[in-house]
Amino acid sequence: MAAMFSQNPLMNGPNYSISDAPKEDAPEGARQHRFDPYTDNGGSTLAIAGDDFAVLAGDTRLTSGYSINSRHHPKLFKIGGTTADQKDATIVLSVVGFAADGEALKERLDTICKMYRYRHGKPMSVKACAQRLSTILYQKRFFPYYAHAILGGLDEEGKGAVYSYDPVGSYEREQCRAGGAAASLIMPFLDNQVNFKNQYTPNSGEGHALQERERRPLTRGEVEVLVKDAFDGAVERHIEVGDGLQIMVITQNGIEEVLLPLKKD
Amino acid sequence: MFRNNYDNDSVTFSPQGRIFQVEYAAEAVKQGSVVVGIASKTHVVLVAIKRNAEELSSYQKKLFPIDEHVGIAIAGLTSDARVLSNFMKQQCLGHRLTYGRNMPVRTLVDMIGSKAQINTQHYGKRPYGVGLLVAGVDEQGPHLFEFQPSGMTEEMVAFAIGARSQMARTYLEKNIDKFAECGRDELIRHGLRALNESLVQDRELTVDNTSVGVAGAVRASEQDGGSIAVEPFQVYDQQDVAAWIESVAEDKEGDAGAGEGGDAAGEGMDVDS
Amino acid sequence: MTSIGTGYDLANSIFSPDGRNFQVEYAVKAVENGGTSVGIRCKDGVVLAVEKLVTSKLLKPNANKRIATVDRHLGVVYSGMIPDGRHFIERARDEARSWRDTFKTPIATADLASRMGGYLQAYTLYQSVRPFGITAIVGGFDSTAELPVDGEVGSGPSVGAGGKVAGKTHGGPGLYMIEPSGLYWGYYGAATGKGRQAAKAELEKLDLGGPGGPALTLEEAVKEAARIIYVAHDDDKEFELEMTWISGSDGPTKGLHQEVPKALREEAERLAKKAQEDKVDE
Amino acid sequence: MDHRPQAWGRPRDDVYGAYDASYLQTTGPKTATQAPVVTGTSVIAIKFKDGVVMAADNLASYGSLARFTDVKRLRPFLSTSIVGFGGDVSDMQFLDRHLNELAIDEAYEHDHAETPSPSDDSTTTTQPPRGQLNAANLHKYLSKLMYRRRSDFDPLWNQILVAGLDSASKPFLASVDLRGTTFSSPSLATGFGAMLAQPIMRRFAATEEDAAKLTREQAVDVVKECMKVLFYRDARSLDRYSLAVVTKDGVELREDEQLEKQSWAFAERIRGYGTQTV
Amino acid sequence: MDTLVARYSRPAYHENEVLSEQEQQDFTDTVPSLKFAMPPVAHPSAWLRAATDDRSNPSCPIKIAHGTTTLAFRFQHGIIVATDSRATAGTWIASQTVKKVIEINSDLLGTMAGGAADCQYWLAWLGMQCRLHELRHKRRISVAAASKILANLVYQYKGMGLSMGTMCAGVTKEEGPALYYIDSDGTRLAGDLFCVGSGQTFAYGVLDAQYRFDLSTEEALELGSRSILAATHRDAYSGGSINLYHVKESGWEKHGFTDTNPVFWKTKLEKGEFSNVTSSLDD
Repeated sequence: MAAMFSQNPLMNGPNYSISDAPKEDAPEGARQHRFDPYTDNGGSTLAIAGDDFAVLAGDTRLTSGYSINSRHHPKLFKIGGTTADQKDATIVLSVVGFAADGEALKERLDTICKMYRYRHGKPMSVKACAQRLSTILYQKRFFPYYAHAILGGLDEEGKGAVYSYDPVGSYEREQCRAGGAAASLIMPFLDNQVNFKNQYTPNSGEGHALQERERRPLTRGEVEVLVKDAFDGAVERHIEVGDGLQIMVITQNGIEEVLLPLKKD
Repeated sequence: MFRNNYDNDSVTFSPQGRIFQVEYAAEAVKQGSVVVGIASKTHVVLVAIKRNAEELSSYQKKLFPIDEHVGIAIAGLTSDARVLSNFMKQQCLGHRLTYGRNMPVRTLVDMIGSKAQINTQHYGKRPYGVGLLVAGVDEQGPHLFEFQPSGMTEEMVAFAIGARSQMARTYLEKNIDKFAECGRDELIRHGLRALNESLVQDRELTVDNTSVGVAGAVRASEQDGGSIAVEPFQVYDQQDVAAWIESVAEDKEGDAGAGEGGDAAGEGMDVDS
Repeated sequence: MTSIGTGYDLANSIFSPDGRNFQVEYAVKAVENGGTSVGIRCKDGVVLAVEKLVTSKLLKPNANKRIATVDRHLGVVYSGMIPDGRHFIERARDEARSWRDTFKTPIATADLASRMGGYLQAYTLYQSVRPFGITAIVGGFDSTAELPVDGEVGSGPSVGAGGKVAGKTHGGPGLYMIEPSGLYWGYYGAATGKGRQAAKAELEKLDLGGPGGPALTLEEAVKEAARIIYVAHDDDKEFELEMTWISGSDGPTKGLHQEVPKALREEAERLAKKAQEDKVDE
Repeated sequence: MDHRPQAWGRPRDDVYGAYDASYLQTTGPKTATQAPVVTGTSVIAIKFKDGVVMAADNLASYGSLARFTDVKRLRPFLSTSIVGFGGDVSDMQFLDRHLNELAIDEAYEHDHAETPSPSDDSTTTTQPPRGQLNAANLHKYLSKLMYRRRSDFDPLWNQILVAGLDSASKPFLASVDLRGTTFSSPSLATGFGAMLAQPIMRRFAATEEDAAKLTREQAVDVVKECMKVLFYRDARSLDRYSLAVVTKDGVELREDEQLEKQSWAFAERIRGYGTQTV
Repeated sequence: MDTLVARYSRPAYHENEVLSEQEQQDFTDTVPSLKFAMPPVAHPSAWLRAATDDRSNPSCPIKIAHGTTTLAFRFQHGIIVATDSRATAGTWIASQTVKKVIEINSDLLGTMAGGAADCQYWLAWLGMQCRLHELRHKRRISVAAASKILANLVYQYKGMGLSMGTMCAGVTKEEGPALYYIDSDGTRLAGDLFCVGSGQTFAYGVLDAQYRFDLSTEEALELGSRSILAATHRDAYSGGSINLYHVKESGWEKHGFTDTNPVFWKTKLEKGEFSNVTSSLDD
């Protein structure tokens, strides 16, 4: 960009011993802005879609650097209810990364869902909401939200749906997804436990003939145990995860919320 | 014939200091079907008669929820009401985003008042051709406001606007002392009775042509801080209003014996109250 | 009204051959149809009062206030078209805020009157707008104490540059009335609206503009204001009396524009009614 | 100076550095604080059963210079809340003026407060009228403001604590920083306080339940103790401080408190700095 | 008059000054706008790069998902489009199940390489433009026109930090099988075959060796799949599953989203390829 402004046609004449092409940028590199608008507030989230339910979970620790700022900061938000207490909401958004961006993202999505409800007289489907969240993120393509978002709900057929996003809005519907600081700890565990990756049916053959374990949808009970285990594991090995575990289960009957303790060290 | 020179726009005073365009806009409100609003100490209700253009057409909505704590009833040009309603919705959402609370009802009403006033003072604009009853609850409790095309907004105990609304107002004036202590259902029934007064001879309240909207405010005891728990504004139509219509029809039958139960009777008994 | 119909009165900002702007005069007519407003500047503050005509029994009693606060220390009351009055107040509040933004200090009563006078006058200059259908009375109490600048952190130096000057007095009560033309004057006692003639006659009897300043105290002024509104009132219609006052920081309102306490207002109304009756008896 | 014919008389890159067109830009954002200058140190606060106690010392530092010693960093808002500012003092003043205007605007919404009759005089400020912006509302507003400013790359260089009651009349305490990050906890501290005072306060109020058992006196004692610890160890602190208690009856603010019963005995035991005599 | 009146005066409803323009728009917009929030700095693209370029600075705060091996080629019966399915953010495999073939509409396909969000967003936008074209002109848009719309769009954003290398594939009566390559520099090329992404060289190796225009449909599908397999084998940033499509004049057909692992072993064991890898599990 800078080169575009500084190009001087006069200077593209015959060459001299001193290098005469204008340098790309100021000597010290890009102009220094002393203010960094981002920070990482740590924490981790995860979501698993079941046959007729979706579970989202997140720890409640909020850190900055090595300080724990709060032990009670939620990362899960109900979206699109008619009232401020979100009593009739059917969609849950989890955000992890820079908490203020996450909060701003949540409020925008919620506002848009509320306007949709006001205009159309019905709540937004999770599919439409997922697409809209993608465009919200993409509108900040050049000044991104520093947030890893996961959206959960039930689709038109009543099946659990989990959508995961990158910071600028690329998204995918998935069976399960972990986000945030401990994503790399939790995700392999989920691959194995939810998608049965690298699990084989015993005695189904030898060597390359070994059969993969057949995939089946997990029950709600199984999923809830998995979630707790996943976080207990993450808390054990990641400093930015801990204190409390917030779980939201979305079913046909609405959203149930549970708070469980995690280790506080 | 006498030609009024002072009524072409809203920026010309007549020699008497009147602005005819604004007064004409107020006439548009009287073209709309009647709506009634009443506030008690705990609730505020809006009831309305819906009209259909023809037998086979749908009924024009009269009540609109704005935010969880506010709803409006309209009489006059529906498209003008739409503009105001969208505006109010946006303000409420913006206020909630900024402060995390319900917008105080008077603040909201003052905003549309100011918006309407601008239209009465600038050339090339016209006054809104719609009147509103704004029902809402906030930390002070339930409120009912009337909004006029002139930008005039006043808080009322009870009020009615629209066609033949004078009759409804007469009913309300007669019963004004009863409203404060009324419960939710009693208040709705008063609204429906007032509405009934304004109906043309051979018309009556039916589940098709009647809308009811309610918001409530329950105040916690002083020990618990005395804060308000809001019962969100909700609009009831069709079978949901049957029981109320019926109970009003009954007491009419009681004193006149002429009231017909209407086809609503016998159905929709499972109305929550 | 001899010139009605000659065509010079059909648009704003048009002079008639004899140099009149009829639209402004008609706006004054709108004011003259409104309930009476009164303002009294007294020794230790300002009292504002208005007669609110009750147009419907369905109006919520005492809920629709007409006298509004601007910043913290100014009050505005007006007669005429109420929505225009709301517009006036909003603008006045914006002016007060912009004053604070610029000078980091509250706007003085005289300055607000000047700003608003200019604003109303602008609405007489163009055909695209109409004049305000109100006459407003602005009352305020400019602090007599040396105020810290807004947002000041420490206590600042006690002497020298930025320090205090001993014995210098400033501020005090102020009362201004602004007309649809944008014209404004300072007043000892001001009245407008339907009953302005009777009200003015009563105001002139009070000791407001004596050489030693007004002798009336705030509480007396409250009672006088109530009485004047009752005197100016047309008997047959119902009305509500609304009254506010502003004292200095050592007075009852501590420099704020506030409503007159209910007990005092009721007492004032009782006396006003009694005075009415006494007069009838005479 | 450049001597080549096509650029004669112009500044040379190898002398003046590369040409940087960005200095010419006039459309760039207006930025006030890109680094804090005069700063205030920790603000600490703890909830108790009926409200919140907050404290901050009265010092504004200019680097290592103790520049202003009578700066009040706790600011009451509408007699419903108290706002404590850490960080840049000029931005604090801006916010203070802004909140003053917000308070005036908010008073318009609840116009027509009656003058209280002189009989019911109270020593504390009067009870805030119903429906005014409470601490939770104010915190929301400030967090939006701070986030907006960070998004404009024009941050207000403060960390702010807001204390008061929420809409359910429960004690409320939350923080917002220069990036708009918000969080809330039974006890909060900014700056050094997060390291030095927070562990002490968490001993008394680790959870909401613990905080709900604290009495006002206990909470004030804890805060005073923390202020003492901060003065011992924070080189940019002062022994004069402001202490505020906010309850449903309003805000009580004392701006000229003095640390009492200091004991510097521990200093004897510090080893490892300067000349060792033992 | 208006300017005079507007001095100081904010209408009462502009009180929400703490909300950004975009947030305010959320209240009024019925469809999302194409306005993008920009960082208010002198060099937005340089700033964006500093914040998101995980190659130059592996510890940059925001890591954007990137896609990797994609290919498409023309042959007598239409066009084969094949991709892998891995998305990486730095060295972290963000997903193994990314759908890098984007169904613009029932006739047109696009592929995703570079920034996943850029491709997803702009190809969806392209789908909207194609539909509008159809409504205005009452016939299908040509692949040439569609690809040109996209190329023009990304050219407008050139230098701002978009990252996408995409192919647009479709078969129309007028053009026959038509394939275009478009990237975020604004390049738009028509061609018989393209491979795009970090694994492109490996895919080209296989594709160039065996490509003929008169391939049968089976052979073509197999070649597409085999080329992707080669890339997933040698390029660490490619992997997951093979996503295979065949585009015909009547529209596109899906030919599976197949895990590479079994395909690899099948290719090795049955065809004897990949002899560099031992098949014995014991040694």
